[in-house]
Amino acid sequence: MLVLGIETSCDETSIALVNNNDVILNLVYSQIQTHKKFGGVVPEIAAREHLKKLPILFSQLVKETQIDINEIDGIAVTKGPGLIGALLVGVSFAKGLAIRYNKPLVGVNHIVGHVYANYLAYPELRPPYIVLMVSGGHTLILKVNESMHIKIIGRSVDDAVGEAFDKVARLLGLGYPGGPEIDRISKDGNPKTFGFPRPKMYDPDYDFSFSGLKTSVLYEIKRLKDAGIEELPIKDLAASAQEAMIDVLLHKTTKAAKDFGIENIVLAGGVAANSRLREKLAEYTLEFNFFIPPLEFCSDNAAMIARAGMALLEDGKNDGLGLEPSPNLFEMIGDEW
Amino acid sequence: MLVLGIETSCDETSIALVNNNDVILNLVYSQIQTHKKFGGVVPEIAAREHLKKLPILFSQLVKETQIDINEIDGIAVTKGPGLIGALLVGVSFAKGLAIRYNKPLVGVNHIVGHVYANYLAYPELRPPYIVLMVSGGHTLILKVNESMHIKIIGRSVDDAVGEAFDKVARLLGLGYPGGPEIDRISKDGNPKTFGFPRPKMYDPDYDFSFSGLKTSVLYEIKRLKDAGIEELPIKDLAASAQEAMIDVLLHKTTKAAKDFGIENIVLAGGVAANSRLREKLAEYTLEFNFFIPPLEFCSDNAAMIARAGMALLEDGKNDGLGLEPSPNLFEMIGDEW
Amino acid sequence: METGCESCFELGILTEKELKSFARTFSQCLAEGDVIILSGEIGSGKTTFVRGLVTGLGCSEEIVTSPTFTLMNVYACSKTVYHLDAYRLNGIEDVFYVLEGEIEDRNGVFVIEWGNLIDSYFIEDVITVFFEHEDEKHRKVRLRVPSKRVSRFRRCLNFGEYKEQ
Amino acid sequence: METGCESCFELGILTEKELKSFARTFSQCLAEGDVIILSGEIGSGKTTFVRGLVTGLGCSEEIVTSPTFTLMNVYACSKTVYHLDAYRLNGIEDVFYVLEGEIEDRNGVFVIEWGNLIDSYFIEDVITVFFEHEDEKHRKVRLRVPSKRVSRFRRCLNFGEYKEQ
Amino acid sequence: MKLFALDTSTPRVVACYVDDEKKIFVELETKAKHGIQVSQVVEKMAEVDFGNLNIVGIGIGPGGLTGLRVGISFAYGLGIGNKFVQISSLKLIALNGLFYNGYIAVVRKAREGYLYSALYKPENGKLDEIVSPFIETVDLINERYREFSPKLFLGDGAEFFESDVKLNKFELSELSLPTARNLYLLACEEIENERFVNDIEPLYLQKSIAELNFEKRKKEGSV
Amino acid sequence: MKLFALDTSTPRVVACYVDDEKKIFVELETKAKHGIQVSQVVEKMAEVDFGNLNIVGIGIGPGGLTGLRVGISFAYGLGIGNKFVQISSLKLIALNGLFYNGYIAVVRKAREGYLYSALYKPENGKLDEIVSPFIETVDLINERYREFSPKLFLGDGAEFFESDVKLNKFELSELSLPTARNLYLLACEEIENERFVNDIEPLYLQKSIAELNFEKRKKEGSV
Ligand SMILES: Nc1ncnc2c1ncn2[C@@H]1O[C@H](COP(=O)(O)OP(=O)(O)OP(=O)(O)O)[C@@H](O)[C@H]1O
Ligand SMILES: Nc1ncnc2c1ncn2[C@@H]1O[C@H](COP(=O)(O)OP(=O)(O)OP(=O)(O)O)[C@@H](O)[C@H]1O
Ligand SMILES: Nc1ncnc2c1ncn2[C@@H]1O[C@H](COP(=O)(O)OP(=O)(O)O)[C@@H](O)[C@H]1O
Ligand SMILES: Nc1ncnc2c1ncn2[C@@H]1O[C@H](COP(=O)(O)OP(=O)(O)O)[C@@H](O)[C@H]1O
Ligand SMILES: [Mg+2]
Ligand SMILES: [Mg+2]
Ligand SMILES: [Zn+2]
Ligand SMILES: [Zn+2]
Repeated sequence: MLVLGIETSCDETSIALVNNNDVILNLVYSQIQTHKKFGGVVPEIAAREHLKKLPILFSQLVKETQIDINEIDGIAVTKGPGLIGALLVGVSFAKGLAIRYNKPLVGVNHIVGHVYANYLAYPELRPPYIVLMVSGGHTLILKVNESMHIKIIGRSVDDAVGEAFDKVARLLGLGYPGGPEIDRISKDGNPKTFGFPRPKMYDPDYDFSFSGLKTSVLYEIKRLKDAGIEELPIKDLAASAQEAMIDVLLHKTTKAAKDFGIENIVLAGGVAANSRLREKLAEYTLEFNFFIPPLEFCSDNAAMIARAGMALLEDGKNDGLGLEPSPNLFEMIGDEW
Repeated sequence: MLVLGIETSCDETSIALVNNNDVILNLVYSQIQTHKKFGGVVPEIAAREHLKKLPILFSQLVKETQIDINEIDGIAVTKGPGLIGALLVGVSFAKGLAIRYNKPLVGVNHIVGHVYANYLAYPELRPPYIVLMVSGGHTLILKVNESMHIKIIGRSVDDAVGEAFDKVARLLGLGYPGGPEIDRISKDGNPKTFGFPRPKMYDPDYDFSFSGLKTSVLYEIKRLKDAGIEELPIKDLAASAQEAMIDVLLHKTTKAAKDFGIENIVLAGGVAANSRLREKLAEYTLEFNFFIPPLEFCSDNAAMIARAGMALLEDGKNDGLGLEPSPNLFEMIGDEW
Repeated sequence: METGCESCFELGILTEKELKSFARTFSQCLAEGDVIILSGEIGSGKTTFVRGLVTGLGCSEEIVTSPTFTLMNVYACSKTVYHLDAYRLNGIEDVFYVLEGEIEDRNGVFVIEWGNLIDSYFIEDVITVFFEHEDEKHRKVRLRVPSKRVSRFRRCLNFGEYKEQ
Repeated sequence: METGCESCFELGILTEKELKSFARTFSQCLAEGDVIILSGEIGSGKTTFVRGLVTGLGCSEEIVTSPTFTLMNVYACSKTVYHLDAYRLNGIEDVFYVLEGEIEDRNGVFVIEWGNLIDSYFIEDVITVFFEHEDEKHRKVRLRVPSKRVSRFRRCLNFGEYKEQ
Repeated sequence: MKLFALDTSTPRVVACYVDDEKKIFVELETKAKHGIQVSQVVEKMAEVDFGNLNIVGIGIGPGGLTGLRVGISFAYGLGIGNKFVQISSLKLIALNGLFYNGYIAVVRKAREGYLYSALYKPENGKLDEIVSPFIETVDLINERYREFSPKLFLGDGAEFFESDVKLNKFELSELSLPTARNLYLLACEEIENERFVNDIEPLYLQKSIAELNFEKRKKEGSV
Repeated sequence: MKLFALDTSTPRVVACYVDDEKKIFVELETKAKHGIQVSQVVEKMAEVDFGNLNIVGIGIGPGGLTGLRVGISFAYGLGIGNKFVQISSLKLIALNGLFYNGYIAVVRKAREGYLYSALYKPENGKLDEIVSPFIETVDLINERYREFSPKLFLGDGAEFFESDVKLNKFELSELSLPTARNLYLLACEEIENERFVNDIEPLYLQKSIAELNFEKRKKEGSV
């Protein structure tokens, strides 16, 4: 099945053409503006940017793939969660295309999209599986049963792990985004130098707490400074902080998988790119099968949306003109989709 | 099944409420204007009259029957043949009612309506049957098979029989409409006094020709006048002319029934009111079953339309908003419906 | 029937066949927009005449039926023939509406049985055919045309099996 | 943290529990439309403060999460709480759009972490809570209110387990 | 108020539905007959509860006879027993020139050189009727309106007249057709003035063309 | 020509489809969001072959930001690769006063005492743009337009201004909204002048309200 995917839920504008599990082309508009620290995060600006970029990406996709849109089997667009103004740009554009080319149109849950990013690399992947969804905005453990029914079984009660990476990086004087920075310098650091706490590590639930970690790092830095150490051991601090976060992520995730008797564990989200996380999976590969999306598909992209949409289209689903964005899709139905 | 019927195909505006084979109320707008010889025959005037009268009749029907339109099962309106402007009034009004009360709407063939007038008196009537359709505008023999498929097998090649009645009546100095006049005075006349020709009586087809009859009557009158007879034997002339017409009607109709092996013969149209015709049926009742509508339903009326529509509604038919009048319904599909 | 009519053609006493034949020839002398009044008593042959007329325009005579009840029949022949019948009309007022509602096409020929009943409507030049009963099988027929068309009709009607004045 | 602040309340060094308790009491002194800036370094307790604040308005503290990535969380408590975070904003320009696009409701209280980054936006009177790290389990907290509301806050905050200047 | 209004006096069928929750305006012009166009317009109002209207507004002409009757009969079916308001179809067209500082003459082709016409003057956003709808030839219409100036001619018959406003042909053709929004405005004006009726009186206008022609030729004949 | 045009700058979504065979005009105003209203409007155009449009016209604002983007994105989906024409949403409203003998000032509420505005003058059935769309406070708008007279104010912000024409409140509210027919007229004007574009430029208008307020308060603060 040939599917056109569109993603405009947050700050990344992306459009992709996916044929079954093969990504023909995945275009993500690169953020060029360096003077802006964070890019167009504000909803109104994000929406304006999507409206500018989406048509450009679409034209580029058509040009590079030489696709005749009449050939596609369907269109998949992110329905939510996300910023309402941003989502509307993608959904409205998708509707226009759907009407014009008379193609089925499905709205895709962004979180589910992240889960499906794995199918692009592992076509054989089948539920049930446990998902560890870790990004700037989300830290979740999901349980997905055979019929693709998704339940949130664990989440962060305060800061998301991606946020924790970013704030720790800032405390250490590193750039933004923090995750890749910490990842990079931790390679030369010693993860055991500092024993940062693993909050809620042994709680019986599957929830996380990361706000304590930033204070632990902050106070360690103070201690070192008070002790007269001028040149801080950034690498070790980074590696140790990272280790704490990775440990608790893996511990809770594998615990959930064991408790529910599920072998497959799927990673998703920007933090899934972390190399230490990927290393430490090795400790568990006897008991579990891990699935990590290719780097390109960890952060927000339209290819994962297209692949997630494909599952819906194969079931004959077609939201058509009635598709409306759900910015709170995540919360609106409680813990279930 | 409770059906509201509407008839505006020609000059009679009629509305009726029929419950299965019982006519709850049948309203036909009476022509009051005596200064007009023939009433509103011209299409434009007919249409204007229908637009004035239909709402009045409807309100009267509602008032007299105390019906709540929500109770009806469907609406039946004449679709054709007839005058396009007149038909449109009935059809448009019917559509408005159908939408407002959310009821199924069916378009009824006026000729078929005449056939169904018989069902009101003979609920047990079932096809196949031969129909003799005789009115001012029509002289037809129809064959109706088991599946209510209707074929025209005979027609008048020149004047309709109702027209012949009217013109003979005029030649005899009688009023209009001629049929009832001739019927009346013929009761005191001798049908054998004059042997008027029965044109095409023995032709192998089922067609009629009546224009010769009016000339025969005319020449007979001349002959009598030339012979010096001042007071013409109007009653005998009428009775004899009537006899000629009735004879050929019955002969051809029963011939058709015999040839097709059909026992049931149904009469329809204004001329079916003729008492001599009804008398002479007795000669054939051993071989055939005759069905004649009650006098009230021989000429155009909405009760027959409602009853004909009922058959369609029972089959789940619903033309809805797509119903458009067919002024040439009769011809458009050749000899078949 | 008036006598001493200058632009008249007396066709004389015709059988049904002759009458139809004349009608056939006559039809070919007509121009688009012509109005032909058929004037005569009941059964005097007006409808029969139209049967003959349509055969001269490429149609079959079976398509012709009496327009008494329908008011107007339209035959799509080499010219469109509008076959009207004023028998049931209430007078000029009705005529207005028949013509207005129905006649979109200014082309074609208009043949009106009992047209004499509404002759006040026709101010322009009409062609009139008069029918008189002779006996059961014969009718006396006369044709009156507008004066300026007399010579043209004379030439046109010269061929055929019928009598001329 | 500035000293010699006339309309300030020094809450002193608070444990996490005391900080939340203060926040709870503080919430009940607020009026519709109030803007509260939370100013302090990473991990200094701003989000923790909001957890306490919502409990004073009838909500449970679990509903509070960090708005760093979402930019704004809205808690439907006895007053609507708009919990913003200026950490990722690019400056005033972004603030304009956050407030414009999101804040339809002029009622409710606005609590802005890192609000000091965009303080040039707030010309009207704001309430500011300052957080300073003391040690891992303690924070130093100061409250500054608009001068005309000092006495009202003094009265409102008089009850509870926390220290006052 | 749950109002449905319709005008079928021109080739462009216009209709509106208005209640507290929604307003829907539809205009349709196709090659199909009015009966079909009315059905299509109604289908475009699928969310309307036609069973619960309290007012039905209908354009009463003058205009095409068949089209008018289709609309009026349909309106009767929808509203009989409830309140009707009547809308003058020529006034509906005149409303396109609502702010014109002068007189608006609506002229619509009837047949054979005759036109339906009426004259209006905008006053503070409303139209005053100066000359009621009538039917006449071009010359006599010009005669009748001679004293009024300046004039804007609207309607499919405007090509025979000279307006004091120069509009290009395309624009004039569009402004010579009714709009659904204006239908709504006129319906509201009727409602506001409580001009409700139970029976709808179509404005056919007295004489038929053929009759007018006949009289004209008689006059010529006797000259 | 197969034209589809849409404007979503106001609470009333208006759209039209025109080709040689048919013209369809639809206007919809409900309590639903623009995304839903656009879908509903499109559903009312079921007979349109959206796969074969050759021109897409789109209202570019100014107006409600979310609504504008819904319309523009949808237009992009329908027409990307083909020709677009852009319609000024304020001019679209001004067209309601097409025959006004004076200036038409369109004023639409933005937020917090600011309005979008533009000034037009009707000339022979077309509107000349005298002042391009901008955003300002009531006082400064009055200031800017002082030299132009007489003036008719249209738009949901007209209540803050004094027109030289007295319209009642209801009528003013209706005349302050766009119509589909007028959208068609403006689209045709663009097509006639061959002002086709490949990229649509929304007219958000430069500064956000909050920024304007901020600057205003800074000035007050420093006074
Ligand atoms: N010589 C003849 N010419 C015409 N018809 C004749 C002639 N001889 C006999 N007939 C017969 O006379 C009848 C004439 O009927 P027709 O219907 O044509 O009369 P009409 O003038 O149309 O009468 P109406 O006034 O009823 O319209 C026909 O039956 C025809 O066969
Ligand atoms: N006395 C205290 N008051 C508040 N928090 C405390 C205290 N002692 C320890 N903590 C811990 O410090 C951390 C404060 O994190 P919190 O997220 O509230 O900080 P923040 O100021 O919101 O940081 P950010 O700048 O990331 O938003 C929490 O983990 C909390 O449990
Ligand atoms: N190699 C990495 N290690 C850890 N965190 C990372 C790495 N790469 C990216 N991240 C984090 O992932 C987050 C962005 O992921 P993304 O899925 O795009 O976020 P969201 O969808 O929530 O905006 C940032 O917080 C960033 O620090
Ligand atoms: N008792 C009768 N005997 C003979 N003919 C009759 C009788 N009653 C009515 N008619 C004729 O029936 C015709 C009217 O029938 P109707 O069905 O109303 O006609 P249409 O439907 O063709 O207008 C008239 O020609 C009239 O003379
Ligand atoms: Mg005849
Ligand atoms: Mg925080
Ligand atoms: Zn994401
Ligand atoms: Zn009948």
